[in-house]
Amino acid sequence: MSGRRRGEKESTVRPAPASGDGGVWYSDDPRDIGWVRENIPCQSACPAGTNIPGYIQAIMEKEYGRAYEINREANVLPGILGRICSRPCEDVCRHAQPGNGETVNICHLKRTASDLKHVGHRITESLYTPSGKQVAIVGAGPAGVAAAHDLSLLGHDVTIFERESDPGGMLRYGIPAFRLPRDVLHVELHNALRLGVELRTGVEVGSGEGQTPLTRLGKDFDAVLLSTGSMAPVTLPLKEGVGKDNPDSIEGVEYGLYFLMEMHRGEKKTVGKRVAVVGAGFTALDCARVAKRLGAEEVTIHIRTAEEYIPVTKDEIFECKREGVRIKGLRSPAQLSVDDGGRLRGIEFVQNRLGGWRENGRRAAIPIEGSEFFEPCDTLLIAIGQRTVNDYLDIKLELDRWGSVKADEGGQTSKKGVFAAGDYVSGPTTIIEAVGNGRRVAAGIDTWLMGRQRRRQVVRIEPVDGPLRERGFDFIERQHMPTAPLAGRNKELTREVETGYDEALAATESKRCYLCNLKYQIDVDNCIYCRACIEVAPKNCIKLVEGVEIREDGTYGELLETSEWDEVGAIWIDNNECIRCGACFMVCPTKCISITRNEFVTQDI
Amino acid sequence: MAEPTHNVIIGNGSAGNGAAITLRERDPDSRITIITMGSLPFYNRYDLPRVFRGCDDWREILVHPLAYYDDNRITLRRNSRVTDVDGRSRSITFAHNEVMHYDQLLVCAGGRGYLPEELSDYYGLMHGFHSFEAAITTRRALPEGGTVVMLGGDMIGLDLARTLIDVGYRVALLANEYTFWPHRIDADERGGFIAALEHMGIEVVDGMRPVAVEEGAAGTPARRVVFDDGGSLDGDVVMPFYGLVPTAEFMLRSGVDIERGLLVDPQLHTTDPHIWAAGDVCQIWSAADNEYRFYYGWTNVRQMGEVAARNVTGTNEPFEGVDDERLHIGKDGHILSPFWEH
Amino acid sequence: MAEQRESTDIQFAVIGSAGDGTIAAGDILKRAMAGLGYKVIAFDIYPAEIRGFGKCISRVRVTTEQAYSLKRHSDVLVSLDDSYAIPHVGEVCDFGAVIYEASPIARQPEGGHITAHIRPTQLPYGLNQREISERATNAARSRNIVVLGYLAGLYDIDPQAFRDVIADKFRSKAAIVTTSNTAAFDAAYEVGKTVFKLDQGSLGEPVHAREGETATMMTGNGAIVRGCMDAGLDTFFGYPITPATTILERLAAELPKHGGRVLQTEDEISAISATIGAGYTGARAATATSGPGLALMAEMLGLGVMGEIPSVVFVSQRGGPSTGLPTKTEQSDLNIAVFGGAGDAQRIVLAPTNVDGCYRTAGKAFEMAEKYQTPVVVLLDLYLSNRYETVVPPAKNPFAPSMNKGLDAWRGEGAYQRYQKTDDHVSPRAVPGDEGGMHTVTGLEHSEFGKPSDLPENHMAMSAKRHEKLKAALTHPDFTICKRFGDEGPVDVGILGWGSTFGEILEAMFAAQAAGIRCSAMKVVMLSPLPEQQIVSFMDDCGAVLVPELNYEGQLANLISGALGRPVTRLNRVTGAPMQVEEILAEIRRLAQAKAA
Amino acid sequence: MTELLKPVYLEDKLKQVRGDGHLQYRSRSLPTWCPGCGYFSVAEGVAAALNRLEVALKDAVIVSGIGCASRFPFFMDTYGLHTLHGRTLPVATGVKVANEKLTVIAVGGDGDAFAIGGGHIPHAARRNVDITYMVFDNGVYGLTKGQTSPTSVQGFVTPSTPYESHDQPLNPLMMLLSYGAGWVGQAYAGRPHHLADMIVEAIAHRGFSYLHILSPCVTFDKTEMTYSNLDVRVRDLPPDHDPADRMAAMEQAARTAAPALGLFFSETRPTLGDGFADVAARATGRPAGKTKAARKK
Repeated sequence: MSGRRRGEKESTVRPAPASGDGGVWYSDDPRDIGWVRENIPCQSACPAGTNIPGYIQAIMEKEYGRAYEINREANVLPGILGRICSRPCEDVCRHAQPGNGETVNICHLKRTASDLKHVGHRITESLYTPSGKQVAIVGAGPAGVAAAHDLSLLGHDVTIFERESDPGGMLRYGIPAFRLPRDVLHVELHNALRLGVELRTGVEVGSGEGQTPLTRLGKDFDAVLLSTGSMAPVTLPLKEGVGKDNPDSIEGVEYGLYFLMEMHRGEKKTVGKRVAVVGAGFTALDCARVAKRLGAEEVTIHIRTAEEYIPVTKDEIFECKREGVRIKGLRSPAQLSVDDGGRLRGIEFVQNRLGGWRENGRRAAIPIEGSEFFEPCDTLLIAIGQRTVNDYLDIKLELDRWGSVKADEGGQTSKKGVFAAGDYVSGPTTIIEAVGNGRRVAAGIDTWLMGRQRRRQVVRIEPVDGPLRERGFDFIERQHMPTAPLAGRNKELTREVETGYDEALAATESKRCYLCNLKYQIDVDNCIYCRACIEVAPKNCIKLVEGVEIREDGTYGELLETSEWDEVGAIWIDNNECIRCGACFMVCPTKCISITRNEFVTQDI
Repeated sequence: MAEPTHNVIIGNGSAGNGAAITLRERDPDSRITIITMGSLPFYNRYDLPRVFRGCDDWREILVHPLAYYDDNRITLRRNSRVTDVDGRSRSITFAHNEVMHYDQLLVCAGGRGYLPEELSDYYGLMHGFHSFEAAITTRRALPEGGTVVMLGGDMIGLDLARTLIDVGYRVALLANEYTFWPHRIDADERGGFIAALEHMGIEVVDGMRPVAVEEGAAGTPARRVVFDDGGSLDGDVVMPFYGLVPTAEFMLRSGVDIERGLLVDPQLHTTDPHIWAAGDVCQIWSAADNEYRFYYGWTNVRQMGEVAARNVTGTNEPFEGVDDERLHIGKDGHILSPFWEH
Repeated sequence: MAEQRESTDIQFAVIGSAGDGTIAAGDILKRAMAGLGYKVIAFDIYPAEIRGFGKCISRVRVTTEQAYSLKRHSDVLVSLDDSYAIPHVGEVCDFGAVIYEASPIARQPEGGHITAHIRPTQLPYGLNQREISERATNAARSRNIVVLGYLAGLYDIDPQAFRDVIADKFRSKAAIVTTSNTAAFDAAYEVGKTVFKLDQGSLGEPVHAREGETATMMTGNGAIVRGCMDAGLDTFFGYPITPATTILERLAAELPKHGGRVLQTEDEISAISATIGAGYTGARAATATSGPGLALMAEMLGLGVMGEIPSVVFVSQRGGPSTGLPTKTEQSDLNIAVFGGAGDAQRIVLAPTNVDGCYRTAGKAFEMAEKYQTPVVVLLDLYLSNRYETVVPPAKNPFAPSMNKGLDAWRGEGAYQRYQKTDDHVSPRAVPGDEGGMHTVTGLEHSEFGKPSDLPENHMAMSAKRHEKLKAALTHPDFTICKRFGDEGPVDVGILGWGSTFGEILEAMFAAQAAGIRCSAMKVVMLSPLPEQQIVSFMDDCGAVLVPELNYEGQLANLISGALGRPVTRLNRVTGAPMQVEEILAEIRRLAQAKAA
Repeated sequence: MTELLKPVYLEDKLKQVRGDGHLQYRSRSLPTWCPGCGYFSVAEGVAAALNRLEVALKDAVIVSGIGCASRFPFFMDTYGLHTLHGRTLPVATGVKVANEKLTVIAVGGDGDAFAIGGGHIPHAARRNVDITYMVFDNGVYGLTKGQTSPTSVQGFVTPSTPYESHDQPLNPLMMLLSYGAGWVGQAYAGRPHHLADMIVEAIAHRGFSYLHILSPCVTFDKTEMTYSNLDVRVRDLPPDHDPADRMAAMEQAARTAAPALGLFFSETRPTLGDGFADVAARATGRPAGKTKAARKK
């Protein structure tokens, strides 16, 4: 029924501007937008909406520079994210679906685009005319930097206030160099900020001595963006005993976040022989691996639930274990025990059992009464999470119940003209989410400053002459990221562990991508229902259908299959199953199969 | 709804088969299906050392005659790897793309040999002992009187070592914290047991950390194990024995709780009302120790299978593991382990 | 585990849908095995659809000693399509292997995959047929070749034998076809070689043919063609019809090489007409068809009888009546072959029982047609036409180049009489081009001169002539019109059989003898005229006489009891499949016990 | 290659296809022709045509002989008659004579029609029996696995002509034109829309109509009558072609190198049914008009 309503919606499909852009169409029909969302799972899963098939195809064609630019459109820090991204895309990659093998190494390919682009590569930016508007950004972390970049493109004058001596936030002060080399970090931050963004480092925003009050920024600038992240550690909840309220007061106990930040500010850090890390995120793993490199003999990560449920990539856990770090599950620290000198001598844990699922997709852990047990250690690094700090605010902003600032999807806080983005709003998430959010908020600020939305997302539909893959590609094994030899790894603090793909590896891996942005479609008008396509299909990807479900939002749902000839309304290529091998295309007697490339693009309105 | 209930057992070991026959006795009308990745009917893993005594034909180590399955109306699904279990729809998906419905599911998938991550690159250069096929392949790779380099040396490995030495092979053991697994050995008694191993004729190398396995150079044995101090040890085959880790990957999307193994209550019930687990795949809540723990050894495993089966068919009895962890040295100087009694 | 078997008797069954290349796989397998020197009996079953749908089975029995039929149980089942193979899993013997697609494309409900049906006593071998093919060739088409490579590896069979056959099979196609299929074969061969073998690996050494002989493998139809060639066939007219089509095809390829002529006519009526016409000119002429075609030809055959014109009609029987079961075997055209047509139109009817017999019978058919101036019908059936056997062709051509009683044999005064009365009732036959032998042949009853005549005594005499002359065929030189096997002298049970079924009859008889039953079997090759004395004396020796036939009416049984007034026990099957040795054996047992009691 | 005109939306198409009612003419079971076979195109065309002409299922009879094409009736939900090799037309004639109200469609392959059945065609044509005869011409014998057929090109290599066929192919269109067929047209399976239109006209024509359909055999002909060859060879009849001009039709039909698609010739004259009516009239002495067979629609 909703289908009938959809019937007339073709009006929303507009031909390309008469720029001889032959056969290309731009559409905002919910069915096309829905198609791209569902059929390019990686792109939909990417908080920044990176056009993944686009850049992987470019790599396949050895156009590394173009691949890098495609990345940059969505995410200004490809070289960085290509190393330390949490890779939500790879979890949903169609190549990883049952029977299809392993996920494409999307992240490593992103890095490849950055690594292999020509030395003389020049980034392209499309600049809007100056708007005369001024924007202040507090915090030069990923969210702030991404927003600064977009806002400056949009023609606004941007000034970033950063309290540290260098920009980057967690990127620079949280992530160790063996995961993120500093030269890469420097180049990409610089590229992002060089379009006239004024960066004022060493400036603390706040009401205190020698600090710049927020209210002043409010006066001096047309808009203020708060992207100060979640830069305080969550305190360790102990049941009782020494250091119940301030565990880090005990010698041998530190918060992982501070541990890493101090190290990256250049302070000399040391650890004991036996190091215990409490926590389950990237920070915890980083602490453990740093500790190993600082000479610890025995490093154990203690987690409340189990390995299966912690939010880090399997590769990361694997490398961590290879370096000798142990992971022990179902335990929470109950209290610390110190020797006569007041030095940490060990931890009393309580045994947990798994509880239900929490809304953030993690598992709850429920301590078991009387199941305490003791484990000795010399150093404890606490990395159970981070929280946002608001004490620098000298204006009244509405907060949510976690103490984070409330903001609408455009980033606008309760005070007009004051925006917030990144972890500062959402609480600690991932770098890619911060970047994605930073860009969305930048768009929000632009709309607010200019009084109207200047850009929108539509689907670009472009005919493709023929299949771009062959069936043989689907049997290529996942190309694993080469790593520095295990021996000696733990002796160097800054040597990058992952050494990167060379051209050959990149070429091989890029072939594995199904190029899900290609849409294979049978023109029912010319189909004679001969099923030649089904005969050659490599999977159960071409179906006899009698109907299709239309969802509330106007997108397609399930295909209703049938095997009864007099019910068959169409022979249809199920793009969710399709691996874009093109076999059907080659055999169709009436040439009724078309291939189009469907991609999101932003159009000026 | 005249359909008989379908009891499905994943795993063709002691636990699974113990469960199967118990189910048959207690529920004569039910459908019983045993699913296994292997291509052979149920045989006793503890008989595998016989392969090195020249046993060549799998028919010789079968626990039951082949007619057993028809006689007891047990369907055996061989070469069938489960890729997914969906607790909500109560269905099992096989690697070969078949979907099977179950009413009650017993997961007895057991465990596979653990290989420390730092050695994972060298998996291809090591030999296995986890199945009849693997044992035969290993034996074929082993020349007359050849040398086996054993890494770790859990009780399964040491059991094999006894046979190997008995039939004239050499065994070099790289002892470490996994030696004697699953027995927990206190530092003070360890020395004695190591000595006992040497008394058995095993050449023990203690405290060396292997970092690599390589193909032997021409004229030398087929394999070389390299230590972190640069030293090395040659052998014809290298066999890792670092204890077992549960085979539970296929349950990750089933909705049941997993730590290392499937977490079950003392009644061997998982967190899904229709799924039980038994054997090396499950971590049982022990009120005594206030933790989830594993119980190893043939007697325990078989027991678990039967208890689980009884609970599937209505009773609600807890599993009481025979928990004799003691490893001792007999008067003849040989090691005695409850783990070896079968 | 890989110790050699001293003697081999292994039967492969390749089962799949018609589109899977099932038959092709079986063909390559049997040709490779025969090439290695094994004895092979093979038979394919396929549906009427061209491809894409319908069940195909190719069974190949490979032995070192001579075998006479296929076995009921296969030792190896290869599934190219589980939905068709599953019903046949039970056909695999204990410790027999079942080889199947390990990762099918389509989701299946429980029981949809063959692993659900393999019994604990059978050995499962999962194989990624499709993936191996696609890896090696970028397409799934070579799955059938993949299973062959796997078999070769698994049973340690010389891969070169397969590669040769593959190359030969795709000779006419583009080179890439051969190379990609070979690639698929080699890839799968490696897999088969390295896979863990659950049972002894290899086959026994083949027993090679004796000195000076070369064993080759051919089908019944192939042997017919070989016989035609050696008998010096001049012309062949045919119209495609299953299962006789391959005779047309093979002759079309072979005959022109030796100056003969083959024409595909517009229908069977035209085919037999042209054959008769050519026969009239003195040429050795033949056509081939199946039951429906024979029905169309009946009238023209009448002209052949009436005009006493030599012609040979090969009839490969299939399930009937009407279009019937075009791709299933049956022996139900005996009646029409012997009696079909208008009037008293007796002709010679021969039915070989195995592939070697097809060869001899084909050649002899031309001798007889010529010598007795009559149409000769050679009865085959789909099972015999299509089944492969290894045969050893004779060193020298056993057939007489001509047995024509020509014009030079004409004795007498006055004008030449085409139908002159003679002692052997065969009249000297002039053919166009013979000086002074001019005459007219007509379908009307005619006088010795060949002139139309409806005088009562003439019709009496001519009818007698046309029947009497055929009796001599019963003693035709160097031809076995019937033969007794098994125990000599009095026996408890005797089996009378004809055509392809006689293979199963022999195996059943051997089994019965092994079980201590005194029995013997007689094959009847000449069905018209019927070798009555031999049959009678055989029956005199038998406590009970069993006649197994693949027809419903018991057409041979009727023929015999009708002609001899002797009772026989019938065993009739019309399943479309060959008779099973076990069925015959059971009947023999029953009769033997009945006699004992 | 693929010129995208505008996005196609599945449910719009399904609505259209399932709405127009032609699916009812299909059988429930899937056709067993080889995937890719041109006959699928004919099946769709016939279903569409009967639907457009609003012929009730019960009033349509499809008669066929032996061969792949002759499996056609099994894949339609109308009445069907699967007869003997080459004997299609006599049976179809009998059906029509017995019941003038039926829409009778005779179908067959080129072998069934012009080899074994060739003798029947002239008589069906000259009698002008009011049936439609569609020959699916793939120039090869499919069911018996690839032998040469009367319309096979000269030099065609098949199992029965391993050294190339010597016979030259006959020209069905010229035959039918010379036999006096009242309606002669040609279509191509690779042009499904045009094919359907032609079938509509052929059935609508009053009298014997002959539609020749070029339909590739994807299994046994990989070199001659393939889609790729025909795609370039076929042409439309010239716009100025006059279907009333039999000789012009002959000329067009003679140009076999570039087969023309469309209506070659059409004339209306008394049918066999009219003849029977006339005989009845003479026999009964009543004026013919009264008893003339009911015309279509």
